[in-house]
Amino acid sequence: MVGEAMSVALESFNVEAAREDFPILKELVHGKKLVFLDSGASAQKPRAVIDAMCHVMEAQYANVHRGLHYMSEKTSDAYEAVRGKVAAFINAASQDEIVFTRNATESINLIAYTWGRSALKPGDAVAVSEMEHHANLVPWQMLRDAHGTELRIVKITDSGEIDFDSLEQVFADGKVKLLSITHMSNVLGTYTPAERLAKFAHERGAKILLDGSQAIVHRAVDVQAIDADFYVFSGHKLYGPTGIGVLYAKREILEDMPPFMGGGDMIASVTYEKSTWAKPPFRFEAGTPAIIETIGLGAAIDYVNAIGLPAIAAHERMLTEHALATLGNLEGLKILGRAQDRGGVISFVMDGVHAHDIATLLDRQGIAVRAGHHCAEPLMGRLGVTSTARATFALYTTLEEIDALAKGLQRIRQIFA
Amino acid sequence: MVGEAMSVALESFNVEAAREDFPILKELVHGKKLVFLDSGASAQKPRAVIDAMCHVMEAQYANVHRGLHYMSEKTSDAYEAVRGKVAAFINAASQDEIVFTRNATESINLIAYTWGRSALKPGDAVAVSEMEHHANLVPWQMLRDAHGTELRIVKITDSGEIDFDSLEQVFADGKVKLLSITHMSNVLGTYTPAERLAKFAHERGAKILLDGSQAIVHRAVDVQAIDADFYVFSGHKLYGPTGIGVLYAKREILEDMPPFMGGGDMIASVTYEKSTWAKPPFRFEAGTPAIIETIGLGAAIDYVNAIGLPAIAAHERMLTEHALATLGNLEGLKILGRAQDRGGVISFVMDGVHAHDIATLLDRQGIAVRAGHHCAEPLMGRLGVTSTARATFALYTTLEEIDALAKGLQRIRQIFA
Amino acid sequence: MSNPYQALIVERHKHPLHAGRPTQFDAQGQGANPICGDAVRVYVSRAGMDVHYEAEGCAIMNASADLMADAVEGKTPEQVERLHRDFEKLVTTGEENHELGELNALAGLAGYSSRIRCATLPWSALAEALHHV
Amino acid sequence: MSNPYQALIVERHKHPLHAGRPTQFDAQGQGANPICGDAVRVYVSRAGMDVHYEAEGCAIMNASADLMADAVEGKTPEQVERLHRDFEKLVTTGEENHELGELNALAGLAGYSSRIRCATLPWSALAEALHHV
Ligand SMILES: Cc1ncc(COP(=O)(O)O)c(C=O)c1O
Ligand SMILES: Cc1ncc(COP(=O)(O)O)c(C=O)c1O
Repeated sequence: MVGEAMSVALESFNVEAAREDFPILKELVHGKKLVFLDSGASAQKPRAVIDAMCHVMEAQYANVHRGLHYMSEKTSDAYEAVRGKVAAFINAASQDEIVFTRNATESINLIAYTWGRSALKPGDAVAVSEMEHHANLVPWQMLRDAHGTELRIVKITDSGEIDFDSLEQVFADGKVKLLSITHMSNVLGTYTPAERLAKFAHERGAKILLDGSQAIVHRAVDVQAIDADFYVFSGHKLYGPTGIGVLYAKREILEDMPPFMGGGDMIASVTYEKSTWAKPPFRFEAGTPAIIETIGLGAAIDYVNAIGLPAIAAHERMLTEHALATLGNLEGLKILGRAQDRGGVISFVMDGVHAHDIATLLDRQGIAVRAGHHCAEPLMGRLGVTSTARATFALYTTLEEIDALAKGLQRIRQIFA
Repeated sequence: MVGEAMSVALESFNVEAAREDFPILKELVHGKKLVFLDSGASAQKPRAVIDAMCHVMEAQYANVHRGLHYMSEKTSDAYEAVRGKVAAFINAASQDEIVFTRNATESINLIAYTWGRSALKPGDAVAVSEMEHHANLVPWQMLRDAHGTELRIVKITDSGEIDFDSLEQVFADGKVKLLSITHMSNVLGTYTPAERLAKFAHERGAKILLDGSQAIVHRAVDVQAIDADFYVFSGHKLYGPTGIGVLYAKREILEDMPPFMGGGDMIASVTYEKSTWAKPPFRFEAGTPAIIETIGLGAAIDYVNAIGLPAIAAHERMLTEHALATLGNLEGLKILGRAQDRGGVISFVMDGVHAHDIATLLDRQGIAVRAGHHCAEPLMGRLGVTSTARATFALYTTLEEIDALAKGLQRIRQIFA
Repeated sequence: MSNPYQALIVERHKHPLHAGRPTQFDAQGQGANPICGDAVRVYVSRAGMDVHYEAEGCAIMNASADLMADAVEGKTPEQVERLHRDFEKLVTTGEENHELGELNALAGLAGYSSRIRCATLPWSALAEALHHV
Repeated sequence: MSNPYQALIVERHKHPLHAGRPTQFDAQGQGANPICGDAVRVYVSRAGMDVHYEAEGCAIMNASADLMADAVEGKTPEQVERLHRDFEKLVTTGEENHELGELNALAGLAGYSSRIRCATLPWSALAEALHHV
């Protein structure tokens, strides 16, 4: 978004008003105002989400599906309505393409266990990039070791973007049947060019899986425009509860996928000899689902929609630009990654100061950042570091908080000088 | 529990006071007072659970593990403390034997996918009973079809108890390596003799898995006294939130189990060539866990402990005896199962009236019961019915509610007479 | 939610007018809901749309089958298709439609989404039968 | 939670007294935390418990290694084991223990459960080394 549209979006968004929606932002930490810059790990929850979950438990709860009584009917309706909300949120063609899981990690594992072991043959290859979260690497290693598929790595450039030459090479022999790639790096903040990657994969007879765990929070996603075969994300990073994640897959792919877990709700009929499976999405949701959390996710999507992703994106772009400028000026501090298209995830290292010390010392000033390998160990190797500190921005992040971070980092530098 | 102990427990328990803890019990349904007799599908939540979950989201939330800041430390501590609570609740030897899952269904699938595919060899057999929930049947069918194990069925007697002659036969050739069996039937209310079954299995070189989904709610469980190898249950039936379940397994078994899902938090280290796994229980908890729900489960356990399972068991025994007597007297109504040792789960059929009609007509009087096959289709065949209506009791159930049920059933009988 | 057990429903469940397998018919179709064991088989005679059925299920399904047989008598396949559509709308929205006559007795189902399939199962079976004619 | 970065910690991190691989030693042990890349190698000379180390990690680990080397100098293996136990207690409970001397500078870690391992890693490496002596 640029120019006029962006300023309109910005004007209509009042961060101070939005902060009022998040009770936790009033908390003190070590006697200091909480400056929460770890939303990329998990976001805080607005009142609307908390209230929606309380409401279910206080006034409208029973197990879903097949309860022939009022509480069950109402709860089932509320639960299934969220499927529609999620479908609309990512512009899926049908709500039957939305499978509820625990988190993005389970979504990817589900694909690896079911589609991976049925649609892929030993010798077929899965390609991932150098900047994947372990959630989009380890399941493919496990598939490799159990099923005989190959795992290939697409390189990134020094700026932290997909290296298309490497991509060409990885696909050259025609063995790659799945490109599984992050839509936004949780370390470098890089957005990957999803539509271009999808076209690239499809032209070569491969499917594409996008790990939208980070991307979904910051920009509007349109799975049909991207032409994604699979898209996954978690509720808890999208201001929703823990315990609920999403797997989107095209209907015809889901239809052909065998089930993942067996149990109640995922069957059509059961005899000792043979069970037949329910249609998607139910085939993939065995047992009592995360009812309360799903309804909480629905409230989170309503909340984000009410503010509007364009407004959120504009606000976060402003924050990111400010942060890159401010932190970029600090002596001895190095920001990792400088992709053209990037969002509010900033990793950095400081000369002579370990990332863990940065995190603990910032914490004493009330500032929460993450430090470590961010579940992306191989990427650390690529970047030549063992760990980084990372600040991530949310809709409730302010310019003042970024200034506080900069000041805090300066102080740390003095301590270790 | 008998005699004196029982009356002491009963005296100290005040059901009306306990009902005050459950906000939903004040709701009206079709203008009538809600009579919720579907707790066996999922229980209602006490204020303490709702408050604990709200508190996390309002005042103390961040992603767990490896966050080096205050909110993450505090949340991690609260999350891990629940592991200890669960361990104490079922008397596990160590909290490292407690793995968090989504629900009992996932717990069983996890065992089938990991232990089942590594410790069992093609040709080995898994034995289940005729009264299993689909959650404890379908995963073993899937294992059979994928891995070449055999699935054997232990018969039940006409009273709805394990048939030990059949059990002997099933084990006769020494091929059975796992007895996977319900600890309490969700249809017949039967408690199975867990200690005796464990001894039986162990003497024949087999392990035992107990599906405690129903049992855990009504009686104190001691996995060491039972000598259970695996024990599973869901939080949502234990007055806790959805989205959180438990898998207990003996430490030496967990140590040898390969991981289930791959991703963050379950690894020790990751390179492209090879990842190494974290120790149990973390090896089995990939990705961001159900943090808020786990803390909610901790509050549910505290709540149940505060009342005390002996008091709950005594109350429910009184309810069950009253219900068996009252419903047993209704003309045209037949209660299924008459095990010696049984709890507050009562399934019944009525001459000439389909269970679905019973459920809908009771609902119009505010009474919630479940109708259908209760995710136990093969058991329906054994009982010679296609579906049953089922009333289940919780700590907040009253004698008056059982009388209301009886009256409602009489009215239905009149309509269809 | 209004009462899905109108007197007419109970009446037709107890005393159906079109139940039983006819000695002659041109096509049949069936429907089953394994979840509750509901099962229905619908028989169609081409001559002026004459429908019978055998049903094993709840009162809602039985009555719905019987009222359906009434409603489609003498209709063309196109008219039946139209009725089927309107009936689905009736039971999902609860809005009565005077063109549906006695079928409106099932409008009370609208609040019970898990029971709607009981009412529509005979209609699916009929559609299958007509497909075979 | 009190400050885990006492002046002494920063000082020892910046100017360690026992860092570096000695030319002669009797045994070594190592510790690593793949999560943050912390790694330490501890060298022990039998003669009167003389400890050196090479560390690559955060200030807490580096300083802890250096203070450890101070604290164990001239001690018997049994005394070292005892110190190790007391030190673990110090950093988990935060309760100072005057027998631990300067090691008490790490008491502030107690509120930071995820950092405790940084401080105890050198001690595990030392225990491993002593096991090999
Ligand atoms: C005996 C039994 N086993 C397993 C389950 C499955 O529980 P969940 O749906 O919470 O996984 C249930 C609950 O329906 C049950 O009653
Ligand atoms: C890019 C990316 N992928 C996957 C994940 C895993 O998400 P979850 O832990 O919710 O499954 C994360 C979050 O940590 C992430 O940032």
